[in-house]
Amino acid sequence: MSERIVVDPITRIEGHLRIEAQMDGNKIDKAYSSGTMVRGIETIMKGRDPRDAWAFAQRICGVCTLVHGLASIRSVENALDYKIPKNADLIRNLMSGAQYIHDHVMHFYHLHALDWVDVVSALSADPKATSELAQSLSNYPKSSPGYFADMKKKLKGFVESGQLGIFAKAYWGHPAYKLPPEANLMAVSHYLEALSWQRDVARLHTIFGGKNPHPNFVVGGVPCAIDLNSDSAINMKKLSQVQDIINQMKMFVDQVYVPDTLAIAGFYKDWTTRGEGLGNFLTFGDFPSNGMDDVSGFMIPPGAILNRDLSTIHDVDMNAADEIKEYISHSWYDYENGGKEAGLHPYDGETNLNYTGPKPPYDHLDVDQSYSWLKSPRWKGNAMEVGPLARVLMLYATGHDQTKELVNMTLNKLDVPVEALFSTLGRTAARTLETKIFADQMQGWYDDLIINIKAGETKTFNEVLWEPSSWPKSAKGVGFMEAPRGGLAHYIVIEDETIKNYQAVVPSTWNAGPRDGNGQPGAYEAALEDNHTLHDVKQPVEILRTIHSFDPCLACAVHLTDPDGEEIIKVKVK
Amino acid sequence: MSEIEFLNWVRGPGFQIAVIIFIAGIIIRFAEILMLGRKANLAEPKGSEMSGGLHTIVSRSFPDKSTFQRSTFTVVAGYLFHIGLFVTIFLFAPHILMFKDIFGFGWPSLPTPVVDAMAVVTIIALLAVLAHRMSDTVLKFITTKEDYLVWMLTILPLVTGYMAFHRIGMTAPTLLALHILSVELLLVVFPFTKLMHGFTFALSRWYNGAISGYRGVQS
Amino acid sequence: MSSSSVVQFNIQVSADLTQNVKPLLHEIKHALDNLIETGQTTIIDLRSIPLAPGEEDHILKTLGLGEVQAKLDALGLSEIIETQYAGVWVVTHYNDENHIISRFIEITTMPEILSSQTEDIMAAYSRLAITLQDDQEKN
Amino acid sequence: MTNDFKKKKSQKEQTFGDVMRSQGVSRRSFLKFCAATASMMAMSPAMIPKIAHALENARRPSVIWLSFQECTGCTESLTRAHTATIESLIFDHISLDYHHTLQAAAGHAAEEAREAAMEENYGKYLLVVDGSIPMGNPGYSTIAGISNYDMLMETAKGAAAIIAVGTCATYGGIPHANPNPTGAVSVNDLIKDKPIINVPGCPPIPVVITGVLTHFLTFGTIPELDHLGRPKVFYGQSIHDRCYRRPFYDKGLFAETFDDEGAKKGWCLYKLGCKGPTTYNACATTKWNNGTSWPIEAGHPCLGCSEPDFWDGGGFYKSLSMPTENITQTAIYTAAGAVAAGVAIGAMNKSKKNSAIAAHDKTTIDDLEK
Repeated sequence: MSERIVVDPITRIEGHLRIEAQMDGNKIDKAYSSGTMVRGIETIMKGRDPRDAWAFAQRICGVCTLVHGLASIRSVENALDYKIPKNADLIRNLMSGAQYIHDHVMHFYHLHALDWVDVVSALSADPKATSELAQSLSNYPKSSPGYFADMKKKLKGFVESGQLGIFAKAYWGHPAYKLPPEANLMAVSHYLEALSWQRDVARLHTIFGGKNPHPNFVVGGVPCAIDLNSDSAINMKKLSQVQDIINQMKMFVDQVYVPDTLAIAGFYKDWTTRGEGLGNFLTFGDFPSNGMDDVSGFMIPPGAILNRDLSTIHDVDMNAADEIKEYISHSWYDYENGGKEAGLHPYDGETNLNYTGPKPPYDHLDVDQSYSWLKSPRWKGNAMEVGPLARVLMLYATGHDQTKELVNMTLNKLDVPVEALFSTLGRTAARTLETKIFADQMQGWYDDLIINIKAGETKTFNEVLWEPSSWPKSAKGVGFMEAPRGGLAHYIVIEDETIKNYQAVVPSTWNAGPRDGNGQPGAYEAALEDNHTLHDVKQPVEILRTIHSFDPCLACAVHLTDPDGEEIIKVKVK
Repeated sequence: MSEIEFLNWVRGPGFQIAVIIFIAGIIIRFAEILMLGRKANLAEPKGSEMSGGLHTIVSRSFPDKSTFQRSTFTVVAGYLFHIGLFVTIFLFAPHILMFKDIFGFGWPSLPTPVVDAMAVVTIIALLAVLAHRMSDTVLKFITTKEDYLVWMLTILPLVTGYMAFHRIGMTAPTLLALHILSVELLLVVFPFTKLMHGFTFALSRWYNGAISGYRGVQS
Repeated sequence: MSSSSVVQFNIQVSADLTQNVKPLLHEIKHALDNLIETGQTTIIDLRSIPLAPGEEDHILKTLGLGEVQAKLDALGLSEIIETQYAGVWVVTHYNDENHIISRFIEITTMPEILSSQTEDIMAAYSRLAITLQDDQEKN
Repeated sequence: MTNDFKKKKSQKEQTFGDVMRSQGVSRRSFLKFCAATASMMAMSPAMIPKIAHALENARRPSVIWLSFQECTGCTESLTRAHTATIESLIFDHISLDYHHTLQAAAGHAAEEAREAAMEENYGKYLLVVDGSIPMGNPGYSTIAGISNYDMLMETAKGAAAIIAVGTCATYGGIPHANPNPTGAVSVNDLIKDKPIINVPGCPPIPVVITGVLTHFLTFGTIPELDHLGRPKVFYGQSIHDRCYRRPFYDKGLFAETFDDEGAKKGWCLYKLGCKGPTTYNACATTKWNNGTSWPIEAGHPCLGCSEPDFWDGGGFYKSLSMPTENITQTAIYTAAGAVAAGVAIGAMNKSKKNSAIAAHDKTTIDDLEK
């Protein structure tokens, strides 16, 4: 029997992910992705005030710290047909855009970079040559030989202390690391720069939402009032802070993130031919200019692309009973209606915990049976990939000028064909490119907000449907958005002013979910099965590269809900 | 049980239990009183029962001169703590929010410092009333255990409320929970003790006035 | 000399602000008195006071600028400013990224951090000694 | 080899003061650092000399950070720390030997790093935990095939102290919220024989996390704790008591909705459900993200996230004085029931009265004399 290798924990991600890979010699034959943690937030939300839902939903994930809160309030607003003021939409766009920029940069440097960058190799870099390299790539001011000499000195002192801390036991020196020492030193320096930069730009959330992580939201608008004459509201001082942060974002993305991605990618062009995944892509659409009801005003259009065919964009209906369905053939759940084989639309979704995996501690999962806490969502029966690559392809396919320009520039620079997009590296590059698009777009939303305020329009909250007594006896709605990791939809059923059912269909379930009943793998699994040869099965850095290219975020992906309000889960609660 | 769990309990199930006993108690007591009925008055009415009744409800809220002279202390202290209770219960902003949550409507509140001062006055008045009761031989003689209990349960919400507002002695969640619990105790015993006069006073005054009114005399 | 004749505050505290500004200024006044009477210094950590938005600016504006404004370059910038009230200093420490990491009001004749430190003086002495020695050897 | 090992060892024995000096940091810089540290740890500036002395001799402790049923918000929060930045923490203050989200190694290598750190620093390392532990079924959360419970117990054994970071690790948090589907519990529900510092919050304020870590680094001890195991310096006073909007509460001036006149002027958020009066945390003084703002300053009522069971507090927009259950409905149902009961009891009383009246005729003087 061929070897089965296990990578658990997959580190530098959010949440608990396990990959098992069935090897054929040194090549991955079959890959299995398993989410190994469940909390049951959807069950916990039942019976509560829908206006509170965002706070619970937000705690689904502290990395995508904003998106579940936003999707949640949108679901309530959609259910109640609750209109929000223009300013609230703009502030939400600014906050969501800031989330992209913050999250993508952090992912690239702190979660992904160490798959490509060898920290130990950086110690043999020449600071002067590093400086020359950096200056040839961009005009970022922190690029003097002295700066890199200091960085090298700091790193050296750290390594020589003998306590490597977070850098201990990594695969340093692995032949798959191909950057010259100077590029490694530059990247490690930017790893640290980005840590400090992200702290600053996260403050945009704090200004509008009071804190980050987990900024505050409110159904019907945003909690922060606007009053230029008050110390205690959004005033000129706070707005100029926002402008400074936007400038800081743009500067770092333009001068550090984009050049670094292109420079590093140049050394890893072999990664444009592997890790493709499904070839099916899905977006729900987001960033309204005219409210969530006007899809034509969305910056990111909704749609589905099948089999890499960019010429046909299929329409997506969030509410259609036969489009989005979740399956549990290989998940540790049970359906009351339909057993293991059925697929249920989120409104009718149900999830009853049924752990049938091996008793911990265990070595391997039984992948013929259930092997994950994630479900397998499918769109019209197709496994789909969501996320930056899906969005960039959608923008590219629908003729978004800036996207076309950026994609073509990247392909030219790397000298690779358009098919290179469908790969591990393509996914990572798409994330960088969309960050650039968002960084530019931030200014537009900010300017619109200023124009509104100048015109005397300061409303940020619509109180008309705030009191639950003004609601219909029952209502249901979907709150969807494009989260940094992909299309996200929260489904809510409201009855008697409380939550009757709640279901989140999240990016990581689309990407990281297990096989369905037809044996159709999820996006992670498919990507790993595409042309992955491991140099050393004991140091599977190749697996990390492809998995990290999706920016895994697992906490969100585990479900637990039940549509009938019956308590099916029989767990001894301490 | 953590203090927040305690607070959640008194704001949730605890309050519910108290309200159920309170409302059920009041209604049953009223039903008992009303259904016992009055003997039909066979005499020719010489005036209006209604106007007489309404008149006494109002007039007996003010002491006549001789009562005032005879027991100035009782009247003054009694008025003080009754008015104080009214102000602290019904004109304090957080309390109004509670009523708003239950009844669906609210009313304007008094500034917090005014309510705070009133609470102190009320507590002092209640203490004085107790001192008076215990020092006056006759009063002391006719005082039952229930009277002490009722006094205790009346002053407790005031004291705990004052402590909760000023955060004296314990952590804020505990103080708030104790305050709410003390109110719940008061609600529970309310219908079954002399506290019931808070509801029946109008009925009894009306009854007295109505008799006089029927007879055509000034009550 | 009584303290009240030394310090004259003429500030307008907006009714809408918390009452943090006024007590703080009173505290400074008492600390000055203390400095005069007993020579005892006082340090107030501005980050330990719950200030309303805008209040910190208000305090700094009220204290104003005096005769001394010093800058340190030690693990990032530090600003040491004597306010218009002699003996009242505002010490602001920044980190390498120019973020304020702490801000103190010190009531003293001179903030400690301005003085040369014994350890640094000793290190300086040996450095200078080595330099001179090298110089001698070269010649 | 032996020499190398010795050399390594001696470097590990280096104190913080040694490290600073070897990096050419002047005494003046060190003093400035101590002043900032005192401020971060919410200590009186009078403590600065003591902190300087303690830091001189402090050693860089090994830290193992375990993540269980969590959302990574606590780690994200840690990375937002401005004072004692995450970089300085990782490079200068502590040796972060195991941390899922940040460490380079993965899979077996990651687990090896944890085991190595435990072995080398047995009895001395600091264990940080975020997330709750599911007791309903070991399969509800596993890492490397090991259940959370087993991993916690194994790692806790050799820890000098445990820091439970975030409301999930300290009180069970959101997984523990009603009906607690996975049987989630907190660290101190399971571990009784180790000093545990609770740093609650959803997430905790970054400087509170780094402040507690720095306190341990500086003094080698745990700070003074309150009755819920929280460091008193950060959780000693309620949000309400230190809130800049408190004067409006005292005056009875409240925001009624999110963008009315009161909201714009910064009036008290009590009526919008603020849990500040029952919440102990440092938001009002340290604020968030380097003093940028905090929830109440941004116009949203405090959720009360550093208190146990705050998720089950009856609604984030219900004022503390409001009952958490639907009392209107209770009252209506009760009234309906009571009317029926009252009528029944009244009827019983009436028949009693009537029979008493009927019996009255038969009463004789003899009866009265009985």
